[in-house]
Amino acid sequence: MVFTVKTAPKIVEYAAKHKLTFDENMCKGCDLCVWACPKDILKLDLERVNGKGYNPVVCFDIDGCTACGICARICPDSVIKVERDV
Amino acid sequence: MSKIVYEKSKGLSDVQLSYCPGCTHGIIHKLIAESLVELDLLDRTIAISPVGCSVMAYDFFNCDGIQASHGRAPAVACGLKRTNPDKIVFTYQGDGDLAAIGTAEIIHAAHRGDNVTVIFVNNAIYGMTGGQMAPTTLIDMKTSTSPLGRNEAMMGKPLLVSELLAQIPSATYIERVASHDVPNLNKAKRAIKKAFEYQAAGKGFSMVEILGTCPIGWNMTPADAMGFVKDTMMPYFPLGVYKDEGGNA
Amino acid sequence: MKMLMKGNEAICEAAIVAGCKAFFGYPITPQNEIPEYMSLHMVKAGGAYVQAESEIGAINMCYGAAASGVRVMTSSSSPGIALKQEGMSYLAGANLPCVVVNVSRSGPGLGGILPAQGDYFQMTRGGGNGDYYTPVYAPFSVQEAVDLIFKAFDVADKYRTPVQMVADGMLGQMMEPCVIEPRPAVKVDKSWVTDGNSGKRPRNIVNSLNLSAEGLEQMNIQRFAQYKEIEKNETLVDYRVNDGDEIVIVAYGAPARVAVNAVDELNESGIKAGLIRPVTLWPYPYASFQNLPASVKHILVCELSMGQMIDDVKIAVAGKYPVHFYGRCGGVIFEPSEIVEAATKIVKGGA
Amino acid sequence: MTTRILFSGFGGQGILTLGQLIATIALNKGKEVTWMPSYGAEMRGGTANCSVIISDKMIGSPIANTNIDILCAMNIPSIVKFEDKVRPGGQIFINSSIIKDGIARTDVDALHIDASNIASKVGDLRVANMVMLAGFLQKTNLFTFEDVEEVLKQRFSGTRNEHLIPLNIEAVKQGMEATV
Repeated sequence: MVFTVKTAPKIVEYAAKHKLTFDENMCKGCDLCVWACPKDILKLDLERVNGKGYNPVVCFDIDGCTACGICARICPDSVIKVERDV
Repeated sequence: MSKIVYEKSKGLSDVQLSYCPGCTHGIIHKLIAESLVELDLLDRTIAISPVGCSVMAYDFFNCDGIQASHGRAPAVACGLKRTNPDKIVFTYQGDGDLAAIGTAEIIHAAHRGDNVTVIFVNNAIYGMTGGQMAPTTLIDMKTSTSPLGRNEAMMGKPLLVSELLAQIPSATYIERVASHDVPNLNKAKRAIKKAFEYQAAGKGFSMVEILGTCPIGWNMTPADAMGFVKDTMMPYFPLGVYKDEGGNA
Repeated sequence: MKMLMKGNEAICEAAIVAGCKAFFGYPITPQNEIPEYMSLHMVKAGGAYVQAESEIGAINMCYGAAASGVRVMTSSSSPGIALKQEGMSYLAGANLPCVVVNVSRSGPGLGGILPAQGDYFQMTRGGGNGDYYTPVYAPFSVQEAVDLIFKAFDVADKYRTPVQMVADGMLGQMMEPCVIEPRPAVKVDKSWVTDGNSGKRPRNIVNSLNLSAEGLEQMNIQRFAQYKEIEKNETLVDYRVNDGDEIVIVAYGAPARVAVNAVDELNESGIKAGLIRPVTLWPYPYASFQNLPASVKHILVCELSMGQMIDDVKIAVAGKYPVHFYGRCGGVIFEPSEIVEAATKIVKGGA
Repeated sequence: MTTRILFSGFGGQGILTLGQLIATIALNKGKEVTWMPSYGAEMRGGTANCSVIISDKMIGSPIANTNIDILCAMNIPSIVKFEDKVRPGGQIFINSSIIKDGIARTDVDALHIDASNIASKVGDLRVANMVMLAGFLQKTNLFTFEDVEEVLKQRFSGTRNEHLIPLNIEAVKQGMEATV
């Protein structure tokens, strides 16, 4: 009786100096990355839901990103890839 | 030129985790997967999943897996390891599985000094079945089977598993870590890596207890649950190395 | 007063009203509402409630409480019931009353959590080691579950035996109107209990050990004499077979509700069909198959398993009728149309 | 006369509660009734459903996921899974705040209710279930607005949720106005 609608991967990229890549349909909107981000540049998009029915995380200020990787390390669902410009 | 700071571990499969939003099982899975990849042990590892929320952990690690009956994962690990001594065998167990129904098996795996690694996730509740009281549930904590809060007179004090297992002469390495922020995750990963290194070197029984969360069962947001680990769980379940005889073996 | 209640919760409330004074459980889906309800209401009623460290712990807590003479209950679901077999065998061997509720799920092994009837053999053939049976009640509605809980405690006390009730995930989880009112309990002699003799009576021993072969044989013979009484007095069946019926469908528990729909549809479609629904699985209502109307040509057994109760039906009809089977398992629940199709094929030939 | 109703949506949308309220109304009216949820560990945050069957005679199987008379669909997976299981001439109540593309069936009586948005405006997204009740009040003769008021009092009076009764009633009223 439990079922989910199969969803294709949806990759969302934010790039300035550093780059964040979100595998959006894996996101469960738990808010941990938003809570952990030391620069407060992440939020849940409350206007829409992803393929799993959750409000997905978005980055609203990629210029503020320092590529510290905290968001990615705390994410339980391995949604986030962080690339540092070197 | 860019350098990857963090990306999904190759030690994890493509299957979406079955855990509730914000549950630390996912974070702990990542630490195990990263450790096995970094130590180049993944392709000779067998993961043994318990009964509980992580019952389907066999789907999530990129290695062979066995599903064990409730509490018996250490016995299954013993059987597998004794017939495959060159393989890496770990069990992944929750507090209901390991600290309630599986107490005989975990104690005797340690007692025999089985050369296996136990990852014990303590979130003070039975998550899978809907948030019942566990042996590790804190005093006064409300659960679906302690609706008025855990009462010490009727239900005792929470069980301290690392302290218990550290008393067993044949246990080699016992450490308690936490998963509520990145500095603690780094420590947890070091502990997990050490346990696997000891196993690879044939040093005997190792267990890493990891304090985790159950936001749904605790009726908290995931972020608040992280705070609960730090402020409420850690004072009762002190972090630290309870036994480390890996150096003398 | 009629209340809308979940099967699992109604079972608890009925047990408390029936005088159950102790409950020992362990979490497993789909019976979690039972320990959850008891953790609040058994305590409020002044009884003992413990969440055990395992199902094995829970059934042995029952062994201890039963020895002291109180009405005691435990519950679990299929894999947990399998763990309880050691304790069940001890309860039977020591002649202790206890009620064990199995909100069954699909197996074998860890299986799944959806309704299934694969525990029939385990429940009706003893289940643990040694020579014993336990009465097994299989209600098909929330009200019947309530009624049979009262019955189960009475039968357990009267015959000094563990009694099982099987309510699959469907019955445990569904809500239905029911009435739970106190009713008089059977009066029994409990002079055998081990609650401290206070120097006023010879000491009592609760035990299943007997190292004398002849002595143990005698104990078993006596127990089986009791079983004869249970077979004679306590067999229950819901018999809905009429003259003219060509096919009789046999089903038990909540899945029998699907069979009720199927029988209605068959009769509407012109195929005369009846239903036998065993309410006790042990003792099995073999006698209900002895005097079927002459019109009956076929028996169709419907179970949520690969076919377990069908063995009892074959014993009952002793080759007199062809016994057909339709089953689903793994947690798949048959729909009325599937049974109708199977029955139609059988009656019209081609099966 | 037997009515087979299936409620389906995300966990947290009040699907199971809505089914229980309607089952209780049926009980109050002296009907035979069953309520049966989907259950399981992964239900939390996933899609949940429950069957309610109301009848004048004994009810057989309590599961109403085929030959459905009324489907109350609160999210897209509900439509994907159950649209085809509604009997021809049956009814589908659609939470159009979430199910924006409507349905494909033309042989059923569909009612679009902007339930999640109305609930947000009333003040709590969790009363979207009560907005969906408008479908039953507008399209069926199963019960009346007064029956709903009564069952809410029955369920919540004297509990810590008593203060939520007016909010729930307002949600039903707004749903009625939006679907006249």
